[in-house]
This record gives sequence, C-alpha cells and structure tokens, in this order.
Amino acid sequence: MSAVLVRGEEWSKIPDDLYIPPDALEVILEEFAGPLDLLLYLIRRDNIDVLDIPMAEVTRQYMTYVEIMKAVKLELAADYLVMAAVLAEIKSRMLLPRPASADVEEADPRAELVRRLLEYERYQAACEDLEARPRVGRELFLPEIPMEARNLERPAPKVTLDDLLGALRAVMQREDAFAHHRIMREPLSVRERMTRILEQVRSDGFTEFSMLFQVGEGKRGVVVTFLAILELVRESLVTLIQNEPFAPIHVKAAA
Amino acid sequence: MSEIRIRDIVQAALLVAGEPLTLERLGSLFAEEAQPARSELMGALEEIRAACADGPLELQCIDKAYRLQTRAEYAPWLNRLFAERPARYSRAVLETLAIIAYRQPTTRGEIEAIRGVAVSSDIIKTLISREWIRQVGTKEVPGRPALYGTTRAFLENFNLTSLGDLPPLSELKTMPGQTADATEPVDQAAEFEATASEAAESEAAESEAHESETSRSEAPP
Amino acid sequence: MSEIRIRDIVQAALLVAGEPLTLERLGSLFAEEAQPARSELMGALEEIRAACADGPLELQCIDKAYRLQTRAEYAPWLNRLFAERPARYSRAVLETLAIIAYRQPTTRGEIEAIRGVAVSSDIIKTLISREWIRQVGTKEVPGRPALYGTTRAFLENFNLTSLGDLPPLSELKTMPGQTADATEPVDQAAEFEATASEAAESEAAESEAHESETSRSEAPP
Repeated sequence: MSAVLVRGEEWSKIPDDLYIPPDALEVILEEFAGPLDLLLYLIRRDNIDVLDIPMAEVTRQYMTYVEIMKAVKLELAADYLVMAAVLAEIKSRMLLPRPASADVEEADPRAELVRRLLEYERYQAACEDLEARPRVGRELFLPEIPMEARNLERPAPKVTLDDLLGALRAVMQREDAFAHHRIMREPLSVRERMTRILEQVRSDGFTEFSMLFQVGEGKRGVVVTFLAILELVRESLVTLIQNEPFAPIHVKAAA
Repeated sequence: MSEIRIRDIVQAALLVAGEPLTLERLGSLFAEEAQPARSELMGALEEIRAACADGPLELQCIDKAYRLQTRAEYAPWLNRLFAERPARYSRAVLETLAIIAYRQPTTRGEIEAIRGVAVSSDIIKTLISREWIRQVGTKEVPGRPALYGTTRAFLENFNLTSLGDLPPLSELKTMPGQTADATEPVDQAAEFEATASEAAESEAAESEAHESETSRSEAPP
Repeated sequence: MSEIRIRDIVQAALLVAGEPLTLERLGSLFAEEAQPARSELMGALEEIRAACADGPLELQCIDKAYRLQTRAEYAPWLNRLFAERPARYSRAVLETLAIIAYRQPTTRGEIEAIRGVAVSSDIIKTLISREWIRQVGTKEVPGRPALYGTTRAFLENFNLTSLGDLPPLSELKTMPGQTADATEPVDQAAEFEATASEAAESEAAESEAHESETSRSEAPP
C-alpha cells in the first residue's frame, strides 16, 4: 500500500480548501472501481438524491478527488478524465437558460448521466449480493473422502442392437461382398438352432437323432431343428449315421 | 454391518465424488439389473437431506446435480484447517462477474459501458482461469467481440442451484419526466431477468419437494 | 439448526480435510479460549465412530491421525463412479459380431470373405472374452477352422428372446438413409424373407398354444 507515501509529500500538495473526510483517503486508496463508482460514492456520502444531483457541487468534489488521485500517483484511468469532461459539460448546460418550450426529453442535461448511474448502481448491488454469498473454499467446504478398495477397471463397451444392425448394414452396403456370399439364407431361428446342435453333438461319440428334438417345442420346433440338421449336413458340419433301415439315426460332429 | 441400502450407496458416492452428481450419474452406480427408479434415488436424497439436518453437512442442488457440503456456520473452524486463505477478488473482478452473470451472453464493450471504465484483459483472464466464465460465442458486429457467459463451476462455487437462484436485479429508478422507453441496456437486463425467472420456475417444478429446504440452506447465516 | 458441538466440528474437519488429522490438528481448529481437552476430542472421535456404524463411512486411525473413509463393501458401487468411460468397440468388432449372429455357425474365413478384410484374432478374442460368441465346433475342411456361434449372454445383452427377434435383412435394407436400389442383394433378402415367413405361417397356424413355450425353449439353457 502506498499509505505512507500518501502521508508523505504528496499529501501536502493537496489544496487546503478541499474537504476530505477522514475515511475518504482510505476509500480512494482502496481504488474505486471506476468514475461511476466514485460519483456514486460522493452522492451517497452526502445523501444526495441521485435523481436531482447538484451538478456544481458534485463536479467540484469529483475534481477534488481526481486531483488527489493524481497527487498520490494512483494509476489514473483515462475514464476518470472523460467523466470529468462530461460533468463539466453538464454543469455548463445547466447554467444556460432553458428554452420556454423545452422538449420534456431535452429538459434535463443530467438525464443520461443519471441513467448510467442508476444502471450501474443495480449491478453494484448485484455484485454485493454475489460477494455475500457463501462461497466454496471460503464458507463452504466439500467432503473429500478417500475410497477404500478402489479398483479401476475399464468397463466393457456397451453395444446396442442399433449399433449391431448399423454394422451389418455397413457390411451389406459393400455391394459385392453381399452379391457373392449368401449371407443369411435361412431363417435366423434355423441358424441359431444349428449353433445349439453343434454344441450338443460331439465328434468322438454319437448323439441320437431324436435327442435333438424337444417334445415341448411342438411342430414349429421340430421343423426348425430338422432344417438346422439338414443345413448342417449340407455344410458338412455333422454326419448322420444309420446302420440299417429304421434303425436309430445318430448324429456326429464332422470328425 | 447391516444391509447396504440405496441411500447408503448414494451417500457414499456424494462423499467421495468431489463434484456434484446428477441423478443419471447416481443411477449408473448400480448394476443394470439392480437399477433403482428415479423416484427411489430422489427418495434416497431426501432421506440423506433429512439425516444431515443434525450434522455439519447439507445437501445442495447445483444445476440438477447434487452435492454434500458443510454448513456455512462451520466456516470459522474449518478455515483454521487450511493454511491457505481463500482468494480475494477486487471489486473490478467481482463487478465484471456480476454483470456477466446477469447479462450473459455479453461482451467486454457492454460491461465497460455499464461500469464506465475499461475492463482490462487481466480481469477477463482471471475470471476465465478461475473457470467462472467462458467465451460462449462471438457477437456479429464489427470487430466480432467475444461473448461471455458464466459456467457450471460458477454455480458450484457461488452455491447457486441455477442462474435463476440469483436475486433479481433491483428495480431501475426513473427520473421524473423521463419516459419509460429506457435505453437498450435496460431492456436487455429486463429480458434477462425474465429468462432467469422462467428458468427458476421450470427448476422449481422439477424439485418442488426441495424448494423450501433448498432456499433455506442457501441463505447465508 | 441446533448448537454446534465439538463432535460436529471434528466430523466436519474429518470430512473436508482430504488427509488424516492428528489430535493436535483437530485441537487447532478451536480458538484458544475454547480449546477442548484431549479427552474431549477422543470422546468426540468415539462418538463419530459409533454414529458411523450405520452408514457408509468408517473411522480409521493411521499413525495417530484420523480419517473417515468409505467401507470396503461399497467398492463395487463406488468403482463405477470413477470408472473410465467405457471403451468403444471398433467397427470391425461390431461387423464381425453381426455376421456371426446372422450367419452362425460360421468360420473366420467366411466372415473375412463377407467383410472383404482379414478378421484379426483379437476381434474374435474380444467377442469370446465378452462371452457373446463361442466356438461351437470345427469345420471339416482343410485347416479345420473353428465354427463360432452366439451365446445366451449375447441374447440377454441385446434383449432378444431368440435370434428370430433380430430384424430380417429386408427391413435393414429399407431403413432410413438407405437407397432402395432393387439389385440382387435386395432380391436375396426378399428370398430369405419368403422362406422365413412361410415357415412361420405354417407353424403359427398349428401351434399358437405353444407360442410362448417355444420361444422360451429356443433360448439355450
């Protein structure tokens, strides 16, 4: 902080006729958030109605503070000087006699400044609300509990039926692959049954043909199983053996 | 050890997660065949909220995700736990943040117009590196300035259930004789407030049950 | 909110500290004039231990420092919380699986012929380790290649009662985004369809009563 500096030589340069409340310097040094902030401070400090600002007085005070800020070598943003010019301009317009038939809108040279001050004041209030909220790390703390027996295994990918069918569609789109290979000739239930039968039969022993059929499945099951066996035979995946006519038929996985 | 209940699992997850958890994320803790219904998860959260009432934690909802946090009353003790002082931010930084929160998406130019002072890149950088704001787009005007908005981390850090949770901007006083067709910025602000309260409403509809509790726990002590 | 007790403060500290806390450190949370005795802190820890018994946390003492941690029983659920995003299967894996589903029992060679590219053993291994396919036999041709078929786990994963639940190829062909150019492939699909529906019709008439039984028994045990 440059407080010491302030009480040093710079302080003595400030004109004697300036009224500086004891707390003001501190406020200045805390750095105003901008010229509007400074103006609002002056207005509030003197209990001025923001809708009826005495321009001459406020401008004088504003300039005083700007001088002090210059004096203590605060980094003075150009915006403060722009505001000083605005204030001076409004002040001079206030001095001019108003035309008798004044347009209501044109009536008050302070209107635009007041609008900006009011607008800014709202956000200042919002800023204070925000600042007052309990904040994580300041008022609020979050639990940070270690987990016992942590074990990171990458989960298996999820695949949906749509993913699967999409992949198949891609295969089918490869026109010539499809043309040359007879994919999926049989109903899928037959294909599925072929897999099941292959799981049941062994190559080192015989499975009785009739064992492959399940009574509870009804005719539909019989048809599917029979088609599956025929297809397996056609693809040379199983062998059918019958020692003599009407003897039991045996099924054996191709050796 | 008694049987493990859904609420125990949810509670354990909230304690170890290190970030707010959505209902979806909580549901994903369970095997597919044991997946609890949404209502069961909500019920578990309610039980946890009630069970917390007597202790140092409270349940808070941030943007449809839930977290447990210590009550603000514990700050005096807990601050002694950490050597590091919480960061302080200048008025300029917080004002800029407030304006972005209420007027988003907004540009640096608009913030400067309200604050009446240049907004340094340092301020914007500070807010971005804190992950409280981010660039959400570009305004289609000459110079194509960046549009900024607040982030989820902003809601988390400031303990906001949603943007609608921010108190509304105070009424704008008008000068006598000034017409109400105020200027553009004011209109925009009003528009934002409408949006914010709409959001708050839809949020409220989703979790009426929490409404009173939530607002209580949100109020700083 | 009731009065804040020593044990609440100790518990809050243990929850948020992120590291084990010694008795000294716990004592340092309190202002000098409100410093609890060592025995009071120990009492608070005992109370916390007892209160935890019913929940997901347990108090652990590591080298004279205390911490709360989740019980090991919760690992199965909590691991899912931190689980990395599941990996994704490559197109090759999905295509291979689809071909095996529709064309089983089939060999790697046949899949390669259809896909027009080599099928690596990794793909087959992936599908076997996922238990979606398995070897169901050996084809009696030179090289004696393995025959693959889908499993019950495959049906379960895709929520199918039987393979017959998979949509027929003709439907696939006419799905949105597909050009319905009536070339040979379509004809083949149609041919397949005809076969399938003929079979279905003749059966349906005879054994409606068995319908449910049939589909159930079609799933391998």
